[in-house]
Amino acid sequence: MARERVHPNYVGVWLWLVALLIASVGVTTLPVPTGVALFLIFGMAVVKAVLVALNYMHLKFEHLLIYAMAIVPLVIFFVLWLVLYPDIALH
Amino acid sequence: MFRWLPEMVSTYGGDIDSMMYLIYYIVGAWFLLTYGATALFLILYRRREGRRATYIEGNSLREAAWILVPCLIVLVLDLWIDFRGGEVWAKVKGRVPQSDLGIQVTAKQFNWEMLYPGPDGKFGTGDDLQFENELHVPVNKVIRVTLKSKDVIHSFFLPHLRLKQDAVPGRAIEAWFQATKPGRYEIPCAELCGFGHSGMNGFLIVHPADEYERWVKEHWPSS
Amino acid sequence: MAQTHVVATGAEARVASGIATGKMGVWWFLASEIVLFGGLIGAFVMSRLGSGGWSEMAAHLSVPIGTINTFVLLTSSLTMVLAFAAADKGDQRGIRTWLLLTVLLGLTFLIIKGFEWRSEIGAGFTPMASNFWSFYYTMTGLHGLHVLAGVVINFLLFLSALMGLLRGREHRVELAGLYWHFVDVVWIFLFPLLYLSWSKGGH
Amino acid sequence: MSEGVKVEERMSFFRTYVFSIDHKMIAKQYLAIGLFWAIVGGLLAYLLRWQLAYPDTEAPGWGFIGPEFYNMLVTMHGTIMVFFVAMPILLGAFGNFLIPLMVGARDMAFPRLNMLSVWTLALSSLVLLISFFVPGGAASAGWTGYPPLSAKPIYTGVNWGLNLWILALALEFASFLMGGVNFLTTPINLRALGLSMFRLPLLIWMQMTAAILFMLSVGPLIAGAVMLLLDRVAGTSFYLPEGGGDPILWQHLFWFFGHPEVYVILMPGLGIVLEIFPVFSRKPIFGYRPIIYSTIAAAILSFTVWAHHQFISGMDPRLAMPFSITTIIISVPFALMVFAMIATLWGGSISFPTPMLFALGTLAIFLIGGLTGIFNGSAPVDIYIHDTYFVVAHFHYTLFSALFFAGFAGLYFWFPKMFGRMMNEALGKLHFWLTFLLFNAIFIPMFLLGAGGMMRRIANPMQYEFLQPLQPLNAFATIATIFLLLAQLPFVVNFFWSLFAGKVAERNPWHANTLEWSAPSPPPHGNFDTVPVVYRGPYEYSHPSVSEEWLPQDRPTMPTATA
Repeated sequence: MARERVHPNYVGVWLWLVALLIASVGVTTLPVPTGVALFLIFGMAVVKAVLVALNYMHLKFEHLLIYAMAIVPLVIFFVLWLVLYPDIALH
Repeated sequence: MFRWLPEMVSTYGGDIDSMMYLIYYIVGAWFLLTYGATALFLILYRRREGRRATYIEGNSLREAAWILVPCLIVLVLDLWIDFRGGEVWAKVKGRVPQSDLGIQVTAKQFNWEMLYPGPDGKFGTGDDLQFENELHVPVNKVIRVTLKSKDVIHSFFLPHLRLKQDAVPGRAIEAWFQATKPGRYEIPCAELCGFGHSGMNGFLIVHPADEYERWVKEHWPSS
Repeated sequence: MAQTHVVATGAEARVASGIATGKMGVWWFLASEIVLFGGLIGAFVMSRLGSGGWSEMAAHLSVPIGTINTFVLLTSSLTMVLAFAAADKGDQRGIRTWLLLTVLLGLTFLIIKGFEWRSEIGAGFTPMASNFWSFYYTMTGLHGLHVLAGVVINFLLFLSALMGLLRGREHRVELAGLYWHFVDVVWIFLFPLLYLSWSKGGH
Repeated sequence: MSEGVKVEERMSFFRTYVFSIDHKMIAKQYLAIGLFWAIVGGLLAYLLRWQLAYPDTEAPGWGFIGPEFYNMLVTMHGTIMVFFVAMPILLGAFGNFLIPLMVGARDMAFPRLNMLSVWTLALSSLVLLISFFVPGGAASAGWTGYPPLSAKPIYTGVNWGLNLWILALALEFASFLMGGVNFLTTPINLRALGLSMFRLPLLIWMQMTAAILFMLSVGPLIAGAVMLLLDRVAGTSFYLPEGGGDPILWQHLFWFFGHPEVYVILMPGLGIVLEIFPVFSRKPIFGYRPIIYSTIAAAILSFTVWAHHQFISGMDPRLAMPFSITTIIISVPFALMVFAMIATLWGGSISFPTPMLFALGTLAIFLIGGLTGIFNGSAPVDIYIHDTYFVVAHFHYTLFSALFFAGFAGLYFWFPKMFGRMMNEALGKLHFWLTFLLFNAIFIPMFLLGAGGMMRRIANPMQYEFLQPLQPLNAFATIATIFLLLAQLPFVVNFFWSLFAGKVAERNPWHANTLEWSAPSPPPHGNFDTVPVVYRGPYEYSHPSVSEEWLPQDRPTMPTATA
């Protein structure tokens, strides 16, 4: 196994995560329309998830196949969402 | 195979039947072709002393064309079936046409409740009338059926009219039909709904216009 | 009745793809887990869009407690990845320290969650109270089970590190870490879905 | 390349036969579980067919059946055949046995996980078996378990039977998730030197595709099953409209998995046929790469077709046509595989031992299954034939071909490798012809019954005036079923007789090319004398540069190796 591995600044990533957590809770108190607030909150959740995946799960340094194993499932359940939307959410 | 179909007595049933025949002829042709080719090859190329098989990999485009071209034909035929099918689907399950009579059919374990709005044409008024398992309709009129269920999922099946639609609790699902021949037809439930599923059966009674008038007079004498 | 076997010890010797075998196994497992939680979250989101009144119910959740718990889980991800960094250097002491911290933070998350559940049930918000609460308990419960499994795995790793059994098998810390971070990522989405998206009205 | 240290070690009985980590023993354990459930599933089929042909009469050897018990029969027949016969045999047994051997590995990537997966299935089987004997009987809400019927005990009268059914399925899914990790990691990582992905036997591609499909589709159903169980035991209302739930949600979660699941079963079955055709045609498979590409295409498409099970379920009608189009278009990649099989025969030198007969039978039966699928896929036609025997006949033509015809083909083909002895040819051929003819005798009438409108899952067709004239067809199918079950006796005799007294098999009795044939028969723990090195693709038969008709993947003789 390759010993030479790059370790990103884990504590720095953690600081970002905590900052985003506080920010997303803060958004709920801002006087902005619901749509904007939801966009910001879930946008920040996505950023947090990507930070964890890229750095802590070190996807940044991974083989293409591992990327595929992380992304293909996302696409697949998104297909399910797409069909659930007209049938469950709008019925 | 489709001579086993029950007699067809609705306006759109013919479209559905013709779709079946279209697919029947297409897949029938493929059936004969593939079975014929397989049988032919099995006989022609059976093992014989002194003859060696031909080494063909079929990976080059030139060779693979033998299977790719038939696939292309399959695709074209598929799309033909899809587009013809789309029209028929839209006719049966798309927008319900202007209806002459609306009836609410509520399924429950193990009966169909047919609710008529009465002469005022509105549900929830004093002249509503409910019949168990009997659906009386005039011939050649567009009937709109609102399907509901009280407990589990049932399926409203009119084999002679080529209509099937699930009745789902919590939803009101619209369906329609226009019967073209007077008579008495069965309305079985087509979705497993419990121990009484088998035998959950109603009747559609299609009346000629005058006979339907008499039936209405009999049940709503005031009108 | 016994049989003589030729035992292969080199079964994992070849790595044709260049990805460590253990890591690939964990990732395939995570791929299926992504679809599991994706499907569950999809069912929740679509049901929520399709029915009214869920925001009022969600408003009964305590945002401060949820925030603290999110913080705990994010921090546990940090300690986990520091254990991995220690493992990479072969630093046994570091592995033990950071793994123990991760286990403790995981337990803290579960305990806080447990108290949260108790106070909610005490206030009459049982899983049967409404579909929002059914989804809430199912989602946090399924996630909680994953946290519990992670705590157990990390604790076993900690024990084997304590007994010196992890020497030469340090890559197991990385594998446990991948799972732990995935559980963290799930929570990163559950938290705003359940706690935060009510306050602006919505549905 | 480390070959691993070979250690001669005496293993206890338990480590050898019970808690074995050897993929071949695990495969045999899967086979045993699958064959056990096949017998149960077959007996259930006999009882339910009896009730249909001669409603409410005493079934010989059993007694009165009646509608309630009948619902349980159809539910458990479906559940058992799909989850406890097809998956254990096609994936569990053939996948486990062949993947390491065909890729030139000494075992699966995670042997202990492999053992855990078969024992999880054993536990799941036990739970399912117990469910027959709890008060109220086993599950009876259909193998699809549609709520609200399945969500409240009062609707079916079955309480613990259905809870245990859910539990057994959950354990079964867990088992095959663990299996799937092995099925994918092993071929990707433990391939022998020189065995590139495009030199893998097609069966390995099919097993990997099946594993991916399973692993990426089962998650939502696991979540959905937890919700169904909570509805039943905790009083929640995920699927109950009176509490704000939606029954259609389950149908989406179920079929999102359920349709890929069909291909999970089908792919390994087709893979077996694709292995056997070249061996007995003495010819390379026609279009190795196009087959792989169409397998991938079919896998991708299979995630976009599931709602064709719900055309008339009350789903938004605008969703029907998109799903109808994807469903009908998925016929293209499968058509390619069928054309490739037929083209493989062209110019071959074809012999007809039992495995080849069953492989040809698979092709013949699957073709009808595929062609009749077009009817079901067309949304307007489905309005009429949905939930009729047309559908029943269709999916038996697809699944029976993949499970039993391909399964038997594989068993007759790899029996010498599995057990070191040959099976009897005469009994095998008798078994094939009886099975082939009787299978068609059962299911061709069902197409006609379906065209006549006969609904699925009704216990007594005589209760319907429009079905009464069709009753002779039902009786005919039932008699054929009884004979089909009896026709399996030659196989049972052959299997056990050959196990102990069959002709001892050499390493490569069929003169085949793939790596498993260069291991001893049966292979010891660790499989190969030396780990093989691969020089070429798996189907180099009748290659012009060698005098023999076959050219094993690991034979280094040829000066210019073809890729």
